Amino acid sequence: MADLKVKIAGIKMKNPVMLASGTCGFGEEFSRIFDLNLLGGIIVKGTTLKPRAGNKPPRAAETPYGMLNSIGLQNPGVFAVINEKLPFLRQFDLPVFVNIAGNSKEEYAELARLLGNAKGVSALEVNISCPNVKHKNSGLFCQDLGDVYAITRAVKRQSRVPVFVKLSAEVSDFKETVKTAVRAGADGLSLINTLRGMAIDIKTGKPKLANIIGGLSGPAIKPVGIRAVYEAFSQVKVPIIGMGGIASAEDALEYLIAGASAVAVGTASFYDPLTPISITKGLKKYFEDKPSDSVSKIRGRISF
Amino acid sequence: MADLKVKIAGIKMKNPVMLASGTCGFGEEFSRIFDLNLLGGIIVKGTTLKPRAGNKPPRAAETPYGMLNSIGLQNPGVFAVINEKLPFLRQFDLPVFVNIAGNSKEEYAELARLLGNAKGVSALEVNISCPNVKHKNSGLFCQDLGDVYAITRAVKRQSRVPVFVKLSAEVSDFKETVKTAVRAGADGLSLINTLRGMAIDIKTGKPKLANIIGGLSGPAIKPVGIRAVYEAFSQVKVPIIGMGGIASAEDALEYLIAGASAVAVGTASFYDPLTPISITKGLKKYFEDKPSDSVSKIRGRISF
Amino acid sequence: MKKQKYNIQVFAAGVLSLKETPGGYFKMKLAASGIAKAARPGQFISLQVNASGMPLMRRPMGIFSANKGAVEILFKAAGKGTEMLSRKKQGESVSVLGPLGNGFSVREELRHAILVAGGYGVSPIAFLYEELRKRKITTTVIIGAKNKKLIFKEGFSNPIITTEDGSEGFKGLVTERLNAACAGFACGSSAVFACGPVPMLKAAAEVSEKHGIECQVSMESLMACGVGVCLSCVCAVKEGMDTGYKRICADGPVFDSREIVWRT
Amino acid sequence: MKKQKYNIQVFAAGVLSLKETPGGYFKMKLAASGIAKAARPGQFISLQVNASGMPLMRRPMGIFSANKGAVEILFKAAGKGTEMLSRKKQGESVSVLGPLGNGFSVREELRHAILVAGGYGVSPIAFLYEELRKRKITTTVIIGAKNKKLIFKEGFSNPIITTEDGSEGFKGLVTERLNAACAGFACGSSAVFACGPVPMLKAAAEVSEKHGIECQVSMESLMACGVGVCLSCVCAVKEGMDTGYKRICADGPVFDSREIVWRT
Ligand SMILES: Cc1cc2nc3c(=O)[nH]c(=O)nc-3n(C[C@H](O)[C@H](O)[C@H](O)COP(=O)(O)OP(=O)(O)OC[C@H]3O[C@@H](n4cnc5c(N)ncnc54)[C@H](O)[C@@H]3O)c2cc1C
Ligand SMILES: Cc1cc2nc3c(=O)[nH]c(=O)nc-3n(C[C@H](O)[C@H](O)[C@H](O)COP(=O)(O)OP(=O)(O)OC[C@H]3O[C@@H](n4cnc5c(N)ncnc54)[C@H](O)[C@@H]3O)c2cc1C
Ligand SMILES: Cc1cc2nc3c(=O)[nH]c(=O)nc-3n(C[C@H](O)[C@H](O)[C@H](O)COP(=O)(O)O)c2cc1C
Ligand SMILES: Cc1cc2nc3c(=O)[nH]c(=O)nc-3n(C[C@H](O)[C@H](O)[C@H](O)COP(=O)(O)O)c2cc1C
Ligand code: FES
Ligand code: FES
Repeated sequence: MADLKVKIAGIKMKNPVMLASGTCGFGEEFSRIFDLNLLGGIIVKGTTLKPRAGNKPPRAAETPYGMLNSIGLQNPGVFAVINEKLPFLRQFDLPVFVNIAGNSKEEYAELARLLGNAKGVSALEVNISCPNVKHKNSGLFCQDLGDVYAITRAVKRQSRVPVFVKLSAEVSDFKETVKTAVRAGADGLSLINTLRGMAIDIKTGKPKLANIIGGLSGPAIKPVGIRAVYEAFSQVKVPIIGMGGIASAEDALEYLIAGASAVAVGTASFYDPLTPISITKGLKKYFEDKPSDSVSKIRGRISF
Repeated sequence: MADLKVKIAGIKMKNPVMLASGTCGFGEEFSRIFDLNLLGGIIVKGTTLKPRAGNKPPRAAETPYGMLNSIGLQNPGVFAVINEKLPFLRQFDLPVFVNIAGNSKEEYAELARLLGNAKGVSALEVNISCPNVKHKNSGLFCQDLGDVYAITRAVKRQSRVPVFVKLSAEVSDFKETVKTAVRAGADGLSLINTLRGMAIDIKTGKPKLANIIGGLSGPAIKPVGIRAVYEAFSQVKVPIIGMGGIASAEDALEYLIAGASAVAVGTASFYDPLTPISITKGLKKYFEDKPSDSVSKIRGRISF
Repeated sequence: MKKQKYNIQVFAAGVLSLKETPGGYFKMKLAASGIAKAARPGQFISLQVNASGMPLMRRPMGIFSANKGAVEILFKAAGKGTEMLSRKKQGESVSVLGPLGNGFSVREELRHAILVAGGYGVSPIAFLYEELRKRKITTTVIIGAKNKKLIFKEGFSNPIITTEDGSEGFKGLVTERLNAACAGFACGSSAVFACGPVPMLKAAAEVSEKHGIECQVSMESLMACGVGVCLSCVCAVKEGMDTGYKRICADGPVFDSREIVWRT
Repeated sequence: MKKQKYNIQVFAAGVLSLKETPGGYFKMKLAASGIAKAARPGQFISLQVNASGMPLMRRPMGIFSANKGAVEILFKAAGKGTEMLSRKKQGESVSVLGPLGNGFSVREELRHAILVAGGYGVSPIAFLYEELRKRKITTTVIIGAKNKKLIFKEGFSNPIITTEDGSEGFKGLVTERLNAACAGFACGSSAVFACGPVPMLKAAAEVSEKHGIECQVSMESLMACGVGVCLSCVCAVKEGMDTGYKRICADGPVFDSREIVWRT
């Protein structure tokens, strides 16, 4: 039996297949479809200090082999997450990454203090790349190297558990952004968040999203994700969770070879909730044929 | 008969449907398939001072509803373009935009001097967003606001014809980038160039492109292009040529409503060379049903 | 560790039959015994129309009937997805996810139900109608459409038909007929169940509320996941003093009309 | 204004027949009279395998025959695109672009042709063979494959077969047989025409050049456009003192072997 175990930033996982933030809630719904214990890990919905209602609907649109979303971080707030959501997840033998989002460095620090010390949290994923919330200059925090440094550092100071910084590929200097996060103390990186996009219904002339602009995800963006992971791997040594358009074991392998230590499934879970399970099966099969090989060995193993 | 005439930066076009740079050569090949006179305009292959052999093959890869390319600006150089390519295009009643690419501000200026005054050139499209050539810090010129300003200004000083600056959406501050180009004198914008991406053949472990990283184009990136055009239109008044994933009259209308004054077809011409013709037909049909409406009237007409 | 109950299935369901019906619908019968056993009226399933992934999202469809190992749906070829679905052949298979959503809730005390259907809303209403008949609850059925050609009334006995152009039944919208029905049955043991376009639901809600009758409306939205994880399908609801959002796929699609914040 | 000649067509071609053949190929016959009339051996067409746009790119296919308004291709179900193509039904249509490429060039003085085919390279070689027969040019045909099962030899009279495992004909690669053939026909009025995997083409080039015989090789590459506009399909060629790139789709697919810079 091929062994798919990996260890990222000290966290042991049964396999490298995780669920991406915002595409699996807090695990409850998918637990009605498959056994969450089969997952390598789960990254729960972006959590904010206060409960957030999220953006006005419509919040999603279908695009060529992808989708746009502008959920706007609807979530019950950090206290409900700690008191109601984490206890549910503690029933499973499953590393839990909590994705956090704030409006300021201080909010990120406070979230890190609360969640980075909470029971049942294996790691924090710091979302500084959400296109669905308005930051100071209506951009993403990760588009400003100063913010990347300051927020990562503030979170790192408060958190007992490893800190993964989640970045977007929509930056002018991606390699520098990656290095800045690691210099500030990031234990790992999550790559990539959605790309900012938009769609218009030509019949009504209205944007398909009430929020006008949203985040593009799904198979369409896979080449951008692969490129980001490859570039990050060439710059820094920390583990990378690769994501963006993963829908099959082949896609997962492509990310691992590009330099990911683990992968997360997002949009593909919507059209096939069993995607993570079939990916794990596919990886098992792949490594069964190559007993001397392993998930960690193929990391970054590109032939030129 | 619906009238599709448009005028952008003083250039009169029969219709708003152009061919995008690098996806139509210098017109010769497509002239064997359809009448180039049916086009609104043509934007020819990126032209450099010296002839360029381009990158090593393989130079293209298929991706989910898109493709990667790393042609690397193979072209015969500015003198061959002036002496051999432009005379061919002068046979047609067709605005010709010449896409120029340099390694420095000085090269762009020289190209603008030569082409911006050459017979049969209607406008220059300044490619400062090509992911397939190495610039100083291996990034794109358009990722540096200083370069955007300096190159645009240098080109503008030399060119007798209108100057369109072609940008990528892969920048940290897109609105500022757009404003910088216009402040420096751009008469129009071309949005968007490809997104940097990568694909790996998991069987061989090799990148699918010899150049490793290439540019992502095709339907997959349409939402990013629509967003870029919308954001640019909200910032500046100059005409915008919208491109990125246009494959149908509906796609073209989506770009026009987002704020484009004209559109260019790229990747779709590869799988269906008649795409520009069917788009023009589709637009005619659309406006026939709405006699009081026109291409220029629907520009930017989003209902909120 | 808690014993989990896997009560949402996803699998390739065989197409047992596909027929065109009056009203311009397609009726598709799928082999789906697990879903057939569990399904309640008002629940839905979500279908992948093309294994190649284009279109990307599943298409949600109300359950029309659930019997003997098979589930039926009734759909319009409205766009590219449903168009593709309408061209499936008997013997092919379609990936199905379900049963999804809460379904209508039929109180113990219910004695008379007023069912209001518009467009393909007639599909879950037909399932509910069967269920109510089994439970010996009397019904008034009101079916509205633009014109005669768009009417599907199979299986209902003596439905009240309203058409906007008067080509069948009463001329006009369902509102007036519903008003009359509510006037006749305004008491705690009746309820209105409505499924159709939002303006119809809103009107049904207003009429029912005016008469003080409970009204359950089945809402709809584009759905990316259908199971409650993506938060894309929400509708605005009154939450205490605030407006919040609930997921149509998982908290709905059926809501008490008084909960909904109708958008104008 | 110059009168333009539109000599590349793009249209929906009806599938007249589709059969499996020896060697594990599919032979598809398409209604394409314009292409059939214009096509020369060594040219190809490019097919859109799925109208939904997945896969995105057309698939290039050598022309196997061009007769009476129909064009035939011979293909392997190698990956997802050709797999889909192999499931087309008679009566369906496929968008076809062509004829594309330069084709083999047969000099006036040619008296004897040595044809070398590997894999689906046999398809354009078969078309060339027919053409040469019509022109009364004698031929030596050498077909190589891994094993007997992969051999397609329909229509050739007395081809020389080589298989890597010796299951049919000579054991080994085509090289040795080609060497013998070249030794027998080494003069200015013979030429070698090769189509198959790159290592085979390279070997054919080396052998021919050693014997001083002209050798035309048909190259291949992934092709985004097929018509010469995208520059994605290039191969390295000697250009004076330099190495340059030529487009396989438009400048080729057939090249004089001495022009090619073989990549190791
Ligand atoms: C809970 C629920 C139950 C439904 N039950 C039925 C049913 O029983 N019979 C039936 O015919 N239809 C039903 N629908 C609607 C059906 O899902 C849509 O008509 C279908 O998704 C349209 O897909 P398409 O590809 O054909 O259309 P598209 O080409 O995608 O779009 C056509 C139109 O449909 C709208 N649309 C697209 N996707 C959805 C979606 N997921 N939900 C709602 N509207 C959408 C678009 O905005 C557009 O106006 C139901 C929808 C929901 C949410
Ligand atoms: C000029 C020319 C003529 C050809 N003639 C024939 C023919 O007569 N019969 C035949 O069976 N095949 C022919 N081919 C090859 C055929 O085009 C490919 O096998 C086909 O494109 C693979 O598509 P797929 O989707 O099945 O494979 P994929 O799933 O895309 O890939 C399977 C394998 O094929 C390779 N491949 C993918 N696309 C191409 C492409 N456009 N060209 C070459 N290789 C590719 C991939 O790298 C991969 O190794 C020809 C190719 C060229 C360039
Ligand atoms: C509906 C939706 C909601 C998302 N919410 C979040 C979120 O709350 N926090 C976050 O960091 N990323 C969020 N993402 C981004 C995903 O985690 C992931 O980075 C992205 O979708 C790319 O992966 P995919 O292509 O597999 O979906 C969301 C994505 C989608 C589609
Ligand atoms: C093969 C290929 C070559 C290209 N070459 C150039 C180029 O030389 N100069 C340039 O500015 N853009 C070039 N582009 C980018 C296109 O002009 C266009 O901006 C981009 O492909 C998005 O449009 P599309 O999705 O319709 O292809 C090229 C694109 C492709 C696919
Ligand atoms: S569709 Fe995803 S939450 Fe309802
Ligand atoms: S495939 Fe485009 S130039 Fe050859």
